[in-house]
Amino acid sequence: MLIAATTAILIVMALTISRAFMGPTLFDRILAVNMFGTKTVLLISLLGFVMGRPDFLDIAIVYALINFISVIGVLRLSETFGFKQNSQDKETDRA
Amino acid sequence: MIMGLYNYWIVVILMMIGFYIVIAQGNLIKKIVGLNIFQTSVFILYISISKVDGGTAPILADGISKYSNPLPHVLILTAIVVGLATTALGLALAVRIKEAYGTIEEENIQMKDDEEC
Amino acid sequence: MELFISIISGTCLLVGSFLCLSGGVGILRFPDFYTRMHAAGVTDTMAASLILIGLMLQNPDGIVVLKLVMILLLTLLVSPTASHAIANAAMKNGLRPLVDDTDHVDGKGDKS
Amino acid sequence: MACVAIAIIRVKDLFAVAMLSGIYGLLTASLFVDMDAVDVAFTEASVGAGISTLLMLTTVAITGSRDKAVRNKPKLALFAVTLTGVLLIFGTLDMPYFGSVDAPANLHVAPHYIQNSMQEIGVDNIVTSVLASYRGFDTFGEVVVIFTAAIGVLTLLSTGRRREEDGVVEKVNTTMHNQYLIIRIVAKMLIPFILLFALYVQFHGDFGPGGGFQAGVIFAAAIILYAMLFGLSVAKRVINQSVVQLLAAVGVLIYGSVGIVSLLGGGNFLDYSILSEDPIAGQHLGILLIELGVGITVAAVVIIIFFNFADRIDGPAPEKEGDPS
Repeated sequence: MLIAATTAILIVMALTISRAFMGPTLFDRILAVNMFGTKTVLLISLLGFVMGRPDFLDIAIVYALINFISVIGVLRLSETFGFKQNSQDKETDRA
Repeated sequence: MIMGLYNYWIVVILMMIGFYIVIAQGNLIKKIVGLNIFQTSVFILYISISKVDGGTAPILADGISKYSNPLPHVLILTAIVVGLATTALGLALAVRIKEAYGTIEEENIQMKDDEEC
Repeated sequence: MELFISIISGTCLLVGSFLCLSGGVGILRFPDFYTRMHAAGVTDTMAASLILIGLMLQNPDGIVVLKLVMILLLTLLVSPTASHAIANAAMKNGLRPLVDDTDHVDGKGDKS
Repeated sequence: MACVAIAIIRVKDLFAVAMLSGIYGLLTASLFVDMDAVDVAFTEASVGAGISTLLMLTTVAITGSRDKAVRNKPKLALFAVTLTGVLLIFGTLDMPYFGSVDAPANLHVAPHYIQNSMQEIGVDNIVTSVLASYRGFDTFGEVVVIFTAAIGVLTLLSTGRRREEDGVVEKVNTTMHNQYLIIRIVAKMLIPFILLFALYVQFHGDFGPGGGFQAGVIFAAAIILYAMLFGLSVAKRVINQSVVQLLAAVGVLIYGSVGIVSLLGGGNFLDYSILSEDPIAGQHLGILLIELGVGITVAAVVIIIFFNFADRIDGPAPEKEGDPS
């Protein structure tokens, strides 16, 4: 059962990566990165159980946190960024 | 038989991809990314050397006698953080170059230098 | 009782994996950004929580279950927020949802 | 992974490149977990996937995103790369097989660490005991390297202190508040948790994966999150820059002074058994102090680096009046 779940998650990760490659817009890529992060959290938890030492779940927690932080970072910066690309016609506010 | 070496091949392939990026791409940020890939491939090399069949993570627990080799883990752990520091330094240099030359493309930088000479 | 618990946990894991897979197919096949976001949302919340619950049932051990609960709470708190943020930013940057069923596949405000 | 790397070559948009490198970091970290290196995975997760991606994105935001399609001599480069690759693969033919127990790397000091560290150091996590005690001098060098990098970034990027008027800050604050209301509330819930978790990682490093390096990065990540959502100037008010710079030095000093104390006590440099009556307790104390020093330095350095980069987004020019629409 664990193996099945792990395989499924690996397949989904592959699909997500391909979306991140193709991603027509920037936001598709961000979405793919976000989803990839969640899947990694699941994968790490599952791997801990598969390897029989499930006391390493701290890593999964770190992943969840770091994933959130980097998504927020990407979004914040992408706004600054969109502002640069559109040559000031869409001013976004930033500190 | 020879498939037992696949970990090294993955490392070599990754390393060469990083190397190629560093050589062939003109953009400084891409060069730094390539450097990172190169660096990661070295990490994977060390960690894959330390892996022992049937061993588990080197944290002592009851009833487990076989652990992976902890020494490469230590080396790589510090190397990752140092890698972050060097990446930051490289990016800082890129920012300064951008401010001084107005571009981060290697060719344009050289062209500007030639003009000044 | 043992058997019962393991059956439940196995079912949770399987259903979670199925949801995961369907979400993965969805993120690849759906026509525009907002529908893809819906697919990602399914995997982020439902599949993740089912798999984590399945794991929790497998290991009735104090600290491990506690950590799994922590991961579950974090996922449930974080991923909707992240989705909201992404959608918000996409909307602000002028990416409109695909309303017509014309065969225009890409998002309209493509500026990546 | 190779696929991701190749994609990084091909994608022109640097923003996407930076994000792909984030995915690459996550993949590497999962690979490390798979190969039993939990501590390394911990570090790679927080560093490779989080902080370095953020720094990369910040730089891209500063320098602009388009990569020009000029290639110098791709043929020649490809040839050189292939040649080196083939030679390296030829070299691997003599290497020990993956996972073999009797590989040379696993024979010298590693069995000693695994078997004796419990008696000599008394710490569950062998990685921590090797890191902080057996190879403590090495780690000291690494910490100094990180500190030097922070000094380098400061010299390269630090801008003069920009005084911002309260009104501007207040205005930006309100507009941001409307835009990021939900994220802000969630972040307010999360940040204390992250800080607490960083402390847990810091002091739990003896028993499980974790330690000063990881804790420092996580701590800094929390503060970076705060800076991103509540504005850099607000964050700068909360966290005084000069205090952070002082702390970076203090961390290195803690590390060094532990070494000096053990030297004065009659032992070798960084020999913690001197620190207490009982050698094991001394080792515990020494490792704790040293991890603390490492954690403080790493956190302070990452904060310094990020703040200086983020400062540059506005450019070296003085504050532009934003007109939020």
